[in-house]
Amino acid sequence: MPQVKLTGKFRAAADDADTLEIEARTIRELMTRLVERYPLMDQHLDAGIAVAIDGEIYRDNWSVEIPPDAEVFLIPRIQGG
Amino acid sequence: MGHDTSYTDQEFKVVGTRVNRPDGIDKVTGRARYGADAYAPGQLVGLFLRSPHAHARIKKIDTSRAEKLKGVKAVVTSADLPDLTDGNRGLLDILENCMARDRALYDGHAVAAVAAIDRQTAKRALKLIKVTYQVLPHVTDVDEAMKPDAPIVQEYVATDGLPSNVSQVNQFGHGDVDKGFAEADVIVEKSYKTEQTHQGYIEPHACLASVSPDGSGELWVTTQGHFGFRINCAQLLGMDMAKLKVTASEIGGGFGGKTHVWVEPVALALSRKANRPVKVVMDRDEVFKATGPTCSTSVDIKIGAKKDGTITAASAVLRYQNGAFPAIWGMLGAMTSFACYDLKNVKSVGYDVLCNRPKVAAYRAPSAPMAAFGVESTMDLVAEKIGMNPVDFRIKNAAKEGTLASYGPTYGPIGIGPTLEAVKNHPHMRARLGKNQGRGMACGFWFNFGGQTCTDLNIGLDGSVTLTVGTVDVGGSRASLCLIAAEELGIPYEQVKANVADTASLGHNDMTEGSRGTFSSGMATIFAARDAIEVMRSRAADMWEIPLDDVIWEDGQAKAVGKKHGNLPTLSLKEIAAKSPNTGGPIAGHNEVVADNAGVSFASHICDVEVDPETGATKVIRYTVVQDAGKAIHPDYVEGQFQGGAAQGIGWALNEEYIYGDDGRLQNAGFLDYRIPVCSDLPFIDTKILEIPNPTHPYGVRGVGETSIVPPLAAIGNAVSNAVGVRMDHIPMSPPRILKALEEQNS
Amino acid sequence: MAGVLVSTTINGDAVDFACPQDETLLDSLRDRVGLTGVKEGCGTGDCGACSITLDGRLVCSCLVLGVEANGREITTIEGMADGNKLHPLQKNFIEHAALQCGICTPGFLVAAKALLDRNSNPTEEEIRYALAGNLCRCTGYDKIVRAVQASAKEMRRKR
Amino acid sequence: MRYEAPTSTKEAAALLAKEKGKAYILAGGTDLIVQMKTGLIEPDLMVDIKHIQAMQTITTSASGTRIGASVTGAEMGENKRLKKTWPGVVEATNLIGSDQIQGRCTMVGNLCNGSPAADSVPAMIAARAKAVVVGKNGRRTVAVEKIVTGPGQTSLAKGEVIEAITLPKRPARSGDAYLRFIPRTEMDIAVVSAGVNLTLERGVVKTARIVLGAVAPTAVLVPAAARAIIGTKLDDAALEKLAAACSAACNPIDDKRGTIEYRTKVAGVLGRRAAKIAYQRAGGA
Repeated sequence: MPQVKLTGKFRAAADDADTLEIEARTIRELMTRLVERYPLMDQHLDAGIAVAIDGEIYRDNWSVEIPPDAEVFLIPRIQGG
Repeated sequence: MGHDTSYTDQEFKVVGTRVNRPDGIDKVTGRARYGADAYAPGQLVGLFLRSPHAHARIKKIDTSRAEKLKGVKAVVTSADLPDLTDGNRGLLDILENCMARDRALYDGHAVAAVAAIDRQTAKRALKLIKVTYQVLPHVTDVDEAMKPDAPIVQEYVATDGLPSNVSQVNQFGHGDVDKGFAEADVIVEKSYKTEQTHQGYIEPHACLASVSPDGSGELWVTTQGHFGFRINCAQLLGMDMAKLKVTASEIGGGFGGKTHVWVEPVALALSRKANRPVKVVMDRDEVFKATGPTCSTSVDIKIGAKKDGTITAASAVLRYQNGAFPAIWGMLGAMTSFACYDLKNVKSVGYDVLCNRPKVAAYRAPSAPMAAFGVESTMDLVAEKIGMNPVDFRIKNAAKEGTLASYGPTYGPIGIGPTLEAVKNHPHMRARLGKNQGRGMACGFWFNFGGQTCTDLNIGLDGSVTLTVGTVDVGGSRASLCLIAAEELGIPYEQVKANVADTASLGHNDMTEGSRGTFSSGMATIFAARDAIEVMRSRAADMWEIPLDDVIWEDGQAKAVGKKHGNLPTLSLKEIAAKSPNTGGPIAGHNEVVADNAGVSFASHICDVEVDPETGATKVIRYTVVQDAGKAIHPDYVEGQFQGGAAQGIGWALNEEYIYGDDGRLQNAGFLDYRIPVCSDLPFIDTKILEIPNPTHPYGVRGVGETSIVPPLAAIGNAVSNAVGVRMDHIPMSPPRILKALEEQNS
Repeated sequence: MAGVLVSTTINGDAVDFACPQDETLLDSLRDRVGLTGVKEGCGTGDCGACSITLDGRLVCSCLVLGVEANGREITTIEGMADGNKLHPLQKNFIEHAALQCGICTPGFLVAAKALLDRNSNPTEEEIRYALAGNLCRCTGYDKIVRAVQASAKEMRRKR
Repeated sequence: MRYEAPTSTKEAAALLAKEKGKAYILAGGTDLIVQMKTGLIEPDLMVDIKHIQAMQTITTSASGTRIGASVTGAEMGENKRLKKTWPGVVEATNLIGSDQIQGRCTMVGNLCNGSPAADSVPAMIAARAKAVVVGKNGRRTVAVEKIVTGPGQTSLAKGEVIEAITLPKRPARSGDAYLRFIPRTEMDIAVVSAGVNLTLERGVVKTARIVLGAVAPTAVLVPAAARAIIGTKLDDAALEKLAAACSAACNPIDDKRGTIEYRTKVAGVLGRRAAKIAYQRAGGA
């Protein structure tokens, strides 16, 4: 089961948890499960989130598959110059 | 989709060569058309009335006399821009920034706009608009804004249920810093401040807006992302996105500042009201006062290390001034602060703080330079205390493949170690220094990102190739993209012509920001070209009447393979193109991709300065940039990015700053007193490109545009310290600040 | 606004335009003559993007009134190439990648030409000071100075 | 706005005297047009003096040098004789802005703009320059230091025009120099500046004038600084006294360009450095 680690403001939305175990095969499924468990997370999903899976950062592509024992980080979506 | 983005090691034929850019002749002959260079029949001149107060309630705006002035065709206030944002506060913030609603939130905040037949008339009309203000207390300093009794900038922002200027707090890191500091032999703790700077692009914001009574419209605009501008403008004005065609002009610099709408929605509103095209060109003082500079900051850094140089813990508290609207800049500062290092125990807390200053926008690797100034200055102090060479100290603690980044994920193959080794071995490090001269070095990090991208590639009857991209070319990316298309197709560079399409001609593309232009459009170009090659293989198979599997593509031509038809002459791209009408029609390739994993980027800079101890003036006498590019598609423009970022960082380090008076008004809104480096201020800037392939790009490309602005602040601070022995903790290190520090040291 | 008629020579051609008396030459050139290669970066003489020559003298066109141009000779970036043949500076700016966004390029070229016209063999320092009135925010000036050096060398050879 | 381009000084003076609205003289326009652009001034009349012959030339006679009011900085820099006689005055004028600005700016414009930080003014005052003023009552000659009375203010009456600046005949073994401090290497307004003009006799300073800019509402003549070096060979002790006198004469403000502290300290540094250059130019060791 993937270990999902939370940073920054996402911890606040998840009752201050820093690591969650969530069964999910894709980022989309992960997002769905997350909001089911923590409704406050919903506010961050539209534009505010990126997902790092084993070190690779995904911003928009929610179809990406999550390997079974992957390290997953939820990080804020960033802006650049 | 479905294309494999993995890096494959290959020999390049044209990628990596220094070809002439396709838009070069237009740009050296004055033919290239920028934001202010478009004209439309019957166009009006749009001008803005702006608040002279840092913070004021707008009690009344009387536009009646302006409206009556002959030649005035429209006057617009917030009443003409109703809130259509449906509870989306972020979007309402954008609208409110474009035109003040009940309050003016900073000096220069737009309160009204007029469209008139000429500039003189529009200017007179602005004088006839009467605004009744009730001046409110203001705050412009980030530390002041965090005090409990500070004036509140945005009433909807709260901390623990109480009105506050802190819009968010974000913490990153891992391990136990208390435990780590307890293990340290040496701890250095220091606070730093940096002042607000502007991107300082030479082209002011400009657009030509035209809205028809049927609700359709066109916008010609200088922007880093016309698709994003379309979304914002359509949403704010209640237009259909498909009915608003946005064309990106040539762009005269952006560096992040042209990723936001400022005047464009208002220009469209003026045009809609006047039913005439309206051209808006900002004056330079408006650019400084009312477009997005970067943050001013106040940061505290603490680093502990063992005598052998191992860092045991590092922490940072970072307070970033966001201007009058909530944003994410403190968060980014916290994410980037310790990204260069492999740390067991690390904690960064970023505060985003509102002030009565213009809305902050991204500025090249936004937020990273200020955090790096604090961290990299402190790194030198720790190295000094444990008696270790600062380069060796950094090498010992550098992040590497497998390091858990301080902002979360684990790194793949990265370039911080190699850039440091390159610095250590660079002849610059061994060059002799004279009196009052000193050398400093520092490291920098930027994420880089990709994003949504859509590209077309069309092959003409004569075999010439039109590459149509949707990412704005801010610094020569069309040359790089033509190189990539030529490489894939196996044809000469000159045979490809790249164009930036308007929003009606291509699917959505994210902004050119985050160092994504060449990375993401490059990836989409590779895949679009491979699509087109598949089409050409199939056409060749048809022309030869052989099975598709017996046709391969090599060196820009189709080759028949296999025993039966191995002796068929090859078919070139040109030959296949010429026959295309009879083999199935036009030949094209297309790709939509979310190009993720742009490959994190690291740089290490070396800098020599000479300080005049009697005046505090600092001159940069030698400068070297070492950065990982993954793969340099066009080395000239990669070097150009390195040099340009370094120059901006040098300006920031030494002289650039927003100076606000006690009245909350900006005192230096012009290029005379906002001092960006001039030609005689700088030496040649040496560059060294490292190529550590990004595993998730077919060519190994990493974004290269931003990281180069991150190290200079600290590199120069460290050099000044080594030159005259004072540790500067306030950016810019302007002559009065350096002289004061020298005098305090001497007394 | 009462306008006046101004008769000038621009890039060798006789050009008349009418403008209000308080209009800058920069605005006249761009909005009335259509020479939009002359750029506005600041309007206060601090960036050099609007550089032209007026009777052979390098000036910022934002600090000249349109009416002042009456009876005088102007050259702009549009007059720099000789037909299809680029000036060595133009060619070298492209070949040395001395431009990124390109907005400052016309001003730099006009100023660099003014320099090389009076000093065919400038030192690096002379080049840097002669171009100090032209701001570039993209390049850090490195490749610009190199392009000017290469042009000077090339032009000396041809002489 | 009305634009006029008279061909004589008298005509220019008459136009200015007659105008009921706000009238301005246009020479190089490098300050005036900026002020128009930024809305600081809204002229009703602008009188262009560049078509007046008497203002267009640099002439040298037995009594000294005369520089017409519309002579540009670039033209001064190209005049070898002027540069040799008055290197400090020329270098001060040549420091105004970029090459582009040099193509237009004038010393008289720099003076009449009334900025405390004007580069050419300390050098002119140090050189004992005089302004030739033409008005409806004829011509008068005024010491340059009497022209500016405060920031943006001059002693010129309505309808008066400066036609030229005159510099006195130069004794042998004289030298002048001007230095300013700016944060960049070019394109800035002086944060503090110093002009020095001196004459030697057998290597000893016989006469000297030292003037500071940007440290008070107008340029400041510092007789105490001159006294500190008169009679010396510019030894270190004399230079230190000069620097102290310069700093003591400062009455600056804190603003966006510099602090009181900074200006006071650096005025002494620049005074000392400029004196050394002037001394060398005068043939001192």
